[in-house]
Amino acid sequence: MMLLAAFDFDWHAFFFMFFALLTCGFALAVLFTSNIVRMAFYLILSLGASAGLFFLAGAEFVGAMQLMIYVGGTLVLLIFGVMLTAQSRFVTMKTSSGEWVMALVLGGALLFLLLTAAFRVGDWRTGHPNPANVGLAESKTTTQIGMGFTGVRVDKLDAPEGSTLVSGMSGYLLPFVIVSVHLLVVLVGAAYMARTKRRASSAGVGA
Amino acid sequence: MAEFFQQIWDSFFQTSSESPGAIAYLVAAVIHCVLIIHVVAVGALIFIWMERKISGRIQDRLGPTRVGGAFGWLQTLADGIKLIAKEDITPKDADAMLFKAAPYVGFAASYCAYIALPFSDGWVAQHMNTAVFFILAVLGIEVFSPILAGYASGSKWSLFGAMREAAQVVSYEVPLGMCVVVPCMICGTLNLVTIGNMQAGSFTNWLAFNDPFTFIVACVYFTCATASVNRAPFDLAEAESELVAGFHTEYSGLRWSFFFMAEYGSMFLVSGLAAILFFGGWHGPIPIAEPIAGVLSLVVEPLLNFGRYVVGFVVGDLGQVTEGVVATQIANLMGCLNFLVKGTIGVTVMMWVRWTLPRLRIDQVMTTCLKYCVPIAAFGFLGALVWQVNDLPTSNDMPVIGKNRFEVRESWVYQAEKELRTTSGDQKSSPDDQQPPFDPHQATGSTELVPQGAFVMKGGAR
Amino acid sequence: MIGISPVSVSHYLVVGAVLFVTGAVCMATKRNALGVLMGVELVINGANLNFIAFGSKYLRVESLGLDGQLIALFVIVLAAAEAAVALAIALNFYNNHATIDVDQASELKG
Amino acid sequence: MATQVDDARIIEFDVRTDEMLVNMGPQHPSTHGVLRLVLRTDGEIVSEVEPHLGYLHRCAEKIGENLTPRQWIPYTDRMDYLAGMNMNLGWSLCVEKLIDHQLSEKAKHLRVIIAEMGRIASHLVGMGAYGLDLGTFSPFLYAFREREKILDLFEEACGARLTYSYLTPGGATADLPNGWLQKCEAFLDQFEPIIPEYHALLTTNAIFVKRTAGIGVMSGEMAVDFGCTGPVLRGSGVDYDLRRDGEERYTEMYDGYAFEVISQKDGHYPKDHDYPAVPAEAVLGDCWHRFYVRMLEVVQAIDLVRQAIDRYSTASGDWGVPIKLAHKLPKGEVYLETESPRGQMGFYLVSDGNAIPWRVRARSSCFCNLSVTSDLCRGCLIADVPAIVGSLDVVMGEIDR
Repeated sequence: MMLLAAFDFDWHAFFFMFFALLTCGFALAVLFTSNIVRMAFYLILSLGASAGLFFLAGAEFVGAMQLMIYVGGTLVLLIFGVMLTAQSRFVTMKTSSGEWVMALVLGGALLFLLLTAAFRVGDWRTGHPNPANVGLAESKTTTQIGMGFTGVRVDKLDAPEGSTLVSGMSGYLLPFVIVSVHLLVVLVGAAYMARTKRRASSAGVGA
Repeated sequence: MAEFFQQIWDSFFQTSSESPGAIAYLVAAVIHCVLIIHVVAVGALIFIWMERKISGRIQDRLGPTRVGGAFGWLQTLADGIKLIAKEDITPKDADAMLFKAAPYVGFAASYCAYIALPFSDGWVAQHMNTAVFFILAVLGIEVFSPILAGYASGSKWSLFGAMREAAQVVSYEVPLGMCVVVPCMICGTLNLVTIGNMQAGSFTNWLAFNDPFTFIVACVYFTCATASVNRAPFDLAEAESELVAGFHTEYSGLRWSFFFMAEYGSMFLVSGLAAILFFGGWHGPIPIAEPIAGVLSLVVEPLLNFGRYVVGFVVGDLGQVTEGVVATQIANLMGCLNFLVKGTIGVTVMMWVRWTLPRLRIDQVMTTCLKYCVPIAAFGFLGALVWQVNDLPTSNDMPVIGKNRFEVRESWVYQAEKELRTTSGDQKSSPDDQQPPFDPHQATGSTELVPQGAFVMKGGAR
Repeated sequence: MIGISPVSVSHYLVVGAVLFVTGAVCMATKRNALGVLMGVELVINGANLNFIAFGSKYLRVESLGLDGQLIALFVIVLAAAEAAVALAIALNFYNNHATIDVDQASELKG
Repeated sequence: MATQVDDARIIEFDVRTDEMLVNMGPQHPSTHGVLRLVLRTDGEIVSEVEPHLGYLHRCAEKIGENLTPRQWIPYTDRMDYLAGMNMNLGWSLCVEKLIDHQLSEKAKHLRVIIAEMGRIASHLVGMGAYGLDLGTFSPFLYAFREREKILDLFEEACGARLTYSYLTPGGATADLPNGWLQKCEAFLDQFEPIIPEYHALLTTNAIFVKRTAGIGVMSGEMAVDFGCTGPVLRGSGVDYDLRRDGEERYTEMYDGYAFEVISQKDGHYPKDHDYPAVPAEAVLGDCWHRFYVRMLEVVQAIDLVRQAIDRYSTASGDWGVPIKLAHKLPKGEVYLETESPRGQMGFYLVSDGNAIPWRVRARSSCFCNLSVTSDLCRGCLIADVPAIVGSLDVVMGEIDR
């Protein structure tokens, strides 16, 4: 019994620490690396670890989405960009130390502000008294997300009528449609923009 | 599974706590990890041997015959020992850190995806609601391994391989996703265990035979899966006649073999996914597993009870095995074999294709994806959708599929009406009021489908 | 371990803040246009983490609910769109200037 | 931006990319032997291909000026090592022309049998290796399985499997052993039904057609201009085969044999057998046609061997006793070309009246065939380079000598 009690620590906290350290550590690695390909690699690891945090917070669908769209899609695009624009292999661009000092001072100030804000509200600080008691059904959010995107908030059914279920404003159907069209337009536009035109005479550097 | 080990722990040390303790979680997690890594590593061992034998037979020769007996069973093991003993070379021009890390990225991704892959009813490391999505997402990460390897190698051929791989895999994710959506749509869930269980019964219940469109989609899925795991005729990233060896040109020894473990791991993964999504998962073509398991349990259950009785003398009374658990587990074991056989058949087909067809060119690979696979997958998706919406007859006799779809649709209508009434201020009752409110938590239909006897990870680590 | 048990929203906010600030500093210091883009991704991800934290049922009894996850999904999709556009700009810039050093993009300077 | 499109100085292009120089070979799994191709690529598109030769140069011709013609026979084996018999034949005929040696009927038919069997063996390698170039491994082994049987026959006849030195000036080193003809016929009977398998795996395979049809198109004029010969020339629709159009001393071997030169005439290939149809995508002179001509020549060679076996068994005379090792050569110079599997293989010999030639030169067919690489590969994709070079079916031993 004593043995068990000694081992009975909070796995949630343990894995939170694990993923949080990975996320922050690799984010800092992105900042302090000058080699662009390594930066991309660290960014992959950082975003992948933050997907772990999403899973931990019960957002399975968003976590998988993060892995699929962000890590598997956006970052591959980014690495494509790196490969296409690398003039010499393993590009390195140095930043002057003055800029570093400025940026770090401002960043430190911003971080201080945000950290202060993070612990300001008591309700945020206390956490869930017993996360293990949150029902399994509560974590099944995929259907709810899908319904939410089609304009039906199945998670708010038991809310008092009139409080949230205002017609046409409770779901996310319109934003979903807008964002879909937006994505399409952006992709077409980006493809057009990257496929540029240039003066035939200037074979070398820029028009 | 954690609860199960907690039971064992409790029974041995006479402890009891509300939720499973840390040790139980740890033991369960370690066992899961070990089991899965055996599927990947031992699976690669067997598949590489199989590939040699199959390619040998296809090419009118014998394949390995010496190491470990007449069939060369241990050939891969011997190769593995050779690879371990080989010098691990890092080229001078390589980015050493990325070069060394790249093989592990691919292997980790391939291994990670197995977490959500059920091997039988409930036999899954982590019972996820978004299992299909998770597997696709993690498979998508695997592409970084060749990209990083190709870029970090400092070789032009490697870079070519990396670019080809990136372009190909990212493109093929689109039709692959479209194909995977179809079974999810029919079953109304992303949960692989549920999807598998919705195909119980005879092979006519398999989703590939649900309607003509799902069959088309199953074929497109297999094509795209072959492409996304880089197997011939889509193995451009390692095309030996063009790019020397593609992204792994500069690798040797153990690191090189990690690429291959990842490749064979993903091959089985996509084949297994195909088996679950389209070909009945762990259900055999004829529903004989449960009767057989019932008969077998008549023998096994008394033996187990006797064992518990004997052990009970030492650690205190353990009681009897819960009624029906043994039969369920034996049926699951047979289902697991079923699943492994189906996955292996998929892998074998990939090998057969590899040793028969020439390789496509990069532009033809892209054409196949964008001009053929995507439209056909979209057509199949729309067709299956129309089929479902119009309730056209399917070969599937499981009532739950129709019921599930009905529930989701009805809830939509119900909700819309409710909102309309709220807006118009008409609070009076309508005939629909007799309908019970829709319970969103039942919508995925998964809870009632997991057999009650299964103690493996039903809701696990939360 | 003991110090952060149970895990609360604040802890997630700390991770989010670190990501945000790292991203912001990254945007300020990197001269490579794609480095700047990576900074933007970090910033967006930091913000996303906050949405998830506020929406999680495991971190607060009275959570934001599903809206957190829904908005996080929109953010991910918009970040993908943003990355596509930014990459197109970077490529266009590279096409015209044969470099992706953002300090060279000073033609409009007065 | 839209307003500027009409401006002639504005060109449209994709993302700015840099050109890359890559070495395909001499250590590369796709190049045949030690051919080194320097590719200038822009992404996947090849803008320039430059073949570099000489990695297998062994001074064979200079050695020939220090040996008697019969002593030099083993060196001809090592030129086109995939068709050693045909090399032996070319040199033997050349020497016989100088000393004006006449062969018996039997010896001529023996040479036809051996040369055409050599052609089959060589085309089998060409076919199998071409599959390998396109990324399919199994046809290669199927081809080698059959080639092994031919090599067994050759081994029985001369004791060697690769470097035969069998045909020599004067005839052959020995007559065919007893029962050889029956074995050869048995092989042909077994081999002929297998050819549709090759057609199924390669010639008519959809992916194969996609990879080869319309790739590396070479017009007949271009082929003639570059001096291409053999299947490469006939694949471009030029009706030219030395077995019919060559020198009297060579064509008399084939007198009375029924065979038609394999090349597309008026849009059709000779109709003496059932051949798979030409796919719609294929353009005359592309990789597919070059491959197809080789496949048809295998069938043609089977026919010729069958006819030769009939004639050989009834012919009069001996198999042709070799000339003396140090046969004194008359003063003069000769040049003679034969149709080797890869094209016109010519030997040039100048004698100052000694037993040892004063000058020996060889005219390589593959050298001329390879010279079109640079032109055919311009603007193609990287994957097309092995496809085009493979369709030329070069043997570096013959090019570098």
